[in-house]
Amino acid sequence: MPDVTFLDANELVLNMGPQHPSTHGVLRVILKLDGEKVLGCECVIGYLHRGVEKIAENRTWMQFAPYVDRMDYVAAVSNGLGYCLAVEKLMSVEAPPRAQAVRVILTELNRITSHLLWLGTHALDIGAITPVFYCFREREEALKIFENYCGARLTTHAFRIGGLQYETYDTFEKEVLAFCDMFPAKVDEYEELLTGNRIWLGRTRGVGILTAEDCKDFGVTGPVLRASGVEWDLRKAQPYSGYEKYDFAIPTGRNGDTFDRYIVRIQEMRQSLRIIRQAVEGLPTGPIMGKVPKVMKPPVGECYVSIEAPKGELGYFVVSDNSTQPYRVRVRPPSFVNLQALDRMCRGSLIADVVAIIGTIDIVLGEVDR
Amino acid sequence: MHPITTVHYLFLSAALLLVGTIGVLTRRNIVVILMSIELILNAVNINLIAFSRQLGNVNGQVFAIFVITDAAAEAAVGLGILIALFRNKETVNADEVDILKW
Amino acid sequence: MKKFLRAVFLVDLIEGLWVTFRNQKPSLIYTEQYPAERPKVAERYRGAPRLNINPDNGETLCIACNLCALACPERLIVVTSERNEETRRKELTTFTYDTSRCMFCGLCEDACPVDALELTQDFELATYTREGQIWDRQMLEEGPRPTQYTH
Amino acid sequence: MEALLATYLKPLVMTAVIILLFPLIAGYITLAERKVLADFQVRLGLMRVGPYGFLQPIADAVKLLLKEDIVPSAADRWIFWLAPVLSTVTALTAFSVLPLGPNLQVADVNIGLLVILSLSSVGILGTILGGWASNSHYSLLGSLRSAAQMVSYEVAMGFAIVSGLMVAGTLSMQGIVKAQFDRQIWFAFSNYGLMFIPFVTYSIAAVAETNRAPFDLPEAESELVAGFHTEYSGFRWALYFLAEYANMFVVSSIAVTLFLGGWLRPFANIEALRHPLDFAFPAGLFGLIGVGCAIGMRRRTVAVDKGIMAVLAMAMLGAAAAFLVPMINAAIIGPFWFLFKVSVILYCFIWYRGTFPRFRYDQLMRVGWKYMIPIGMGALIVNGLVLLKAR
Amino acid sequence: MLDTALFYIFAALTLGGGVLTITRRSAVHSAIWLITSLLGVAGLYLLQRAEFLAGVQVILYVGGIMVLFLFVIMLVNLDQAAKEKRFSGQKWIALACVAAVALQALWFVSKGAGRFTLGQPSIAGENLGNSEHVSRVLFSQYLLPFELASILLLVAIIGAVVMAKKRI
Repeated sequence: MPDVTFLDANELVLNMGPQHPSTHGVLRVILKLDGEKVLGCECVIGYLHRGVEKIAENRTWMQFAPYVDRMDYVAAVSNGLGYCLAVEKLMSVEAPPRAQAVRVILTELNRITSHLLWLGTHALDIGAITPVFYCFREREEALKIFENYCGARLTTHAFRIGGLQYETYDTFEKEVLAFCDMFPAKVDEYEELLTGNRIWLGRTRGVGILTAEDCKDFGVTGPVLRASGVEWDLRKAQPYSGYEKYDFAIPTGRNGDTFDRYIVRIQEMRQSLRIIRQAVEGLPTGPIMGKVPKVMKPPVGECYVSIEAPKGELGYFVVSDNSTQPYRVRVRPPSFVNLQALDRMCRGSLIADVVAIIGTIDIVLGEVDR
Repeated sequence: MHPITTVHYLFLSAALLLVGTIGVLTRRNIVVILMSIELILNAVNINLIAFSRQLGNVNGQVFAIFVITDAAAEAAVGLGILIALFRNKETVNADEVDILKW
Repeated sequence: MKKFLRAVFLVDLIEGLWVTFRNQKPSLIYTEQYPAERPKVAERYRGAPRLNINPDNGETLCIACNLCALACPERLIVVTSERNEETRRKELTTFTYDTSRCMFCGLCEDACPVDALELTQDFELATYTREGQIWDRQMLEEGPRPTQYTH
Repeated sequence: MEALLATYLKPLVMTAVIILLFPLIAGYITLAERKVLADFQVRLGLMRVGPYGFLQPIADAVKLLLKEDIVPSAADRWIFWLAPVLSTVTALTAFSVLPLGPNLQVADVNIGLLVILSLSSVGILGTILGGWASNSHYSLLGSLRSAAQMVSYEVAMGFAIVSGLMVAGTLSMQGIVKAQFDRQIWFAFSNYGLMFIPFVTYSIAAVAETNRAPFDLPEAESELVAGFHTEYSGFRWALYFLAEYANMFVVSSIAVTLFLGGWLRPFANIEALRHPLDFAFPAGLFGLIGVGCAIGMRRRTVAVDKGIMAVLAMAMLGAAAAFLVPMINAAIIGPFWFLFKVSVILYCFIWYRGTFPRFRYDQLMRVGWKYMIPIGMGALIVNGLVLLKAR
Repeated sequence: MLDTALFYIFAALTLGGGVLTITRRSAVHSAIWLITSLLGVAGLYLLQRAEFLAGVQVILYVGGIMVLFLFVIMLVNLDQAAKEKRFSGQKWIALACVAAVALQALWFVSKGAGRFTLGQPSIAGENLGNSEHVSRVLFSQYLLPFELASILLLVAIIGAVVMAKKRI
């Protein structure tokens, strides 16, 4: 047969989103297709842009804290922690040990809730409709702890610059430990439902492979990086809030495919439980607020502080001109950076895989667009 | 009303055959030509079944099964050729495929 | 071999089926039938604002210091006061609180030196008008009035 | 006159009953599906319309009937109208040969199973034409996908069915059931258990054939919106929906008839089990449901709800009592076992949907062509050899 | 009586479907009318007590071949073809030829009609047509043609795949 060329030229441009059930918010992906095969994709972002960084320049240091919760709204506690640490570093104060331990407990709980939300929606994208309900059931337990501690479930505003606003409540330790006791069995349940399932394996193994080199090139961090085999976790690499005191492992994957990212996150939930248990059992007593003036005026200077948020490296670059308001706050959101790798992961896969891949990066559009 | 006899079936079969022939000879669309061939094959089948009934054995039905098998093979190959043709010439018009190469 | 047998007898799939099957117990049902069943809200919940009054004499606790208005990131609290010539103290005249812009961060509550402004456990703040979202002093003290419809 | 009644009246009445009743039954199958799915997902499911959502299907039906009838302007109106009708008509026609009981069948024709197979292959046309007539890319893609899926899995299903037919030696539905009675074993377990392979093959292919999860590619909402019926709404969409549930019922019925003994009770040849299985079991089952309804009635607060639950409880207890009367029992025990087995299989359909992730399209086709069809063929050959040896 | 009525109904379906098949402009409409025609033929088989064949006709023709046709029609975009002329330039010559054939056929059939007047189905034919009977003949007397047909199908499958596949 002659070499057929001109039907190969049926490049199709498909517009996925911004209103699409599996783009996790208002992400728009322009896919270039050859039949069902993806030749490349381009993300169009900004549908949820609220100018958070600009808002910071018109708020006092204290007042800006609630806004960072609204960036990655499924991991609000981590966002708050990063901001507080950055301003604390600028003012050269440190939260007292008890505050640090409570911060660790809450951020790790938040990591679990974030991963649970990711797991549920990711499974839903791939067509398993039940895990999402199980995940939300357990997430609810953690959110109840947040609500009891600081009065809000999602946008918690749990921490203040210099320490904590709220002392823990009476049953705090008991409830957290109860969660730690209940949760491992539930993780086993998710794994039973998904990990060994041949359909799940078929949909995730070898899909959206990202090598360690690619990760470094794109600046990808968090579970996506660790799934490619790079053992990089800021909690170990540059410990903050007393993470050096806790014993935990960094789960890594080998192939950097969707399945490895899934396994890494599942393992991270288990590791988080270990940290929480150690923190609760060694919870020190003492003050919860460091020496912070009522009207904050950090000295002139700038600093960059990054923490390991559930989605990757969350960095805050804050600049002070010795006034009550920040001169500039720049956020390095993990979702935004990780989203860059979407094109590399999608190339050569099928449309149905794109859905799985978007799910596996674990993006929150509030954080991507800010 | 006359009872239905084999002759009725034969007339029907002949009519269907003619309809199919007209389709094959006059239509320009290859898909419709292939469909007309199916009509012709069915006309044959009606005859086979009618005689099978009249003669009181099932040999005619067995033949009809072979004809249907044949029709399936013919349709598969014909449509395969059609797809290849369309890919190369972007037409399904019989008049435009009059040179034996592409 | 074990792996092969597991694959042939679809063990992985049956395990998954067993998980969903054993979750069918009615006691495991997690649904909350919201309007029929009221959810239990935490003590520290940050919901609708309230301006506390002294239960003994019905006077407001607010000393019109304006700290809450200054603490609010959204600047949605407006406090006006009048200096009482007799007692030489500031007295509250109006207090408006725009719940439509509020993000319930609790900074105003933290700032109040006399615990007059408080975020309560009431979470049902829906109204039919935008104006209805702006709470005045009376509403803050007595709670929201019944819904008014506009045409 | 008597003969005329027997040949024409009974089938006509049964046909009318099926056509009138099945939409309602399909509605309640959806209710059951949503409730069972809710159970798997630790939710309550429907609770608002009627007691425990009992009237929801009726509310849904009314809503669908009253919806505006939208035909896309670029659609081929005629085929757009024809496609859902074709799907529904073929799906409902297949009921005519289902042996619901020893005497409860519209027509016991000697090519019974062939009729169902041919109707299901005509039903595929409804899917293809519906997607094409909508004149939308999503619909066309969805319809081509689902048609390809149905055609390929029909082959696997055919092999499994032929294995069953080989053991039965007849195409007549009643004949198949009778053969299982004579051989004293359900075909799923005959041939030293080898027939279980075609049974499993058939079950999997049946799920794919009806486009249900995990093979619900045509309706993969995270990728394709709603597949071939994206442009359909209101009553036309309801027809597709009806066809889907009718197809589920039909394929389950084939499984029951061909592999699970049809309307025969378990261990139909052991006389000692007749009383426990034919009298005690159905009476106990309906009695339990009736008591459950009565307890539910006491929990309800609204008077109307209480009334509905009371009627349900009475009906269930009445049914339980009816099974204890030998005369009535003889007439309804066959249909009872048939429907009981069918509902077990339908439950499995919902169970799969609640548990498994969805296949990708190429994986689905690979499973169909590289696993299901060879396994079906292999099972056919092996079972044929076993039968040959037995003779 | 009923049989007679049914014969005319099915015959009308068959012929009417056939005529509409070759005259419709849109290929999909043609296909639908062809399906109607094929279903009419299946009905005629039923009237002739060839139930198995009727089932095969529906499964294979309607469910297999026609689905294939529809697939191809949808794969090759026929919008262009629908706008073009339906009939080729040779249509008048073709019709003339067909008319000649028609006359010939009519002459033959009417000439031989007398021999079929007694063409009532024999009593022996009554219990024919069931699948057991067909299979018995098919697998004994016609076993070789049957196997040859299977080889033909295999060849057709391979041929179709080779033709239609872009790259193998």
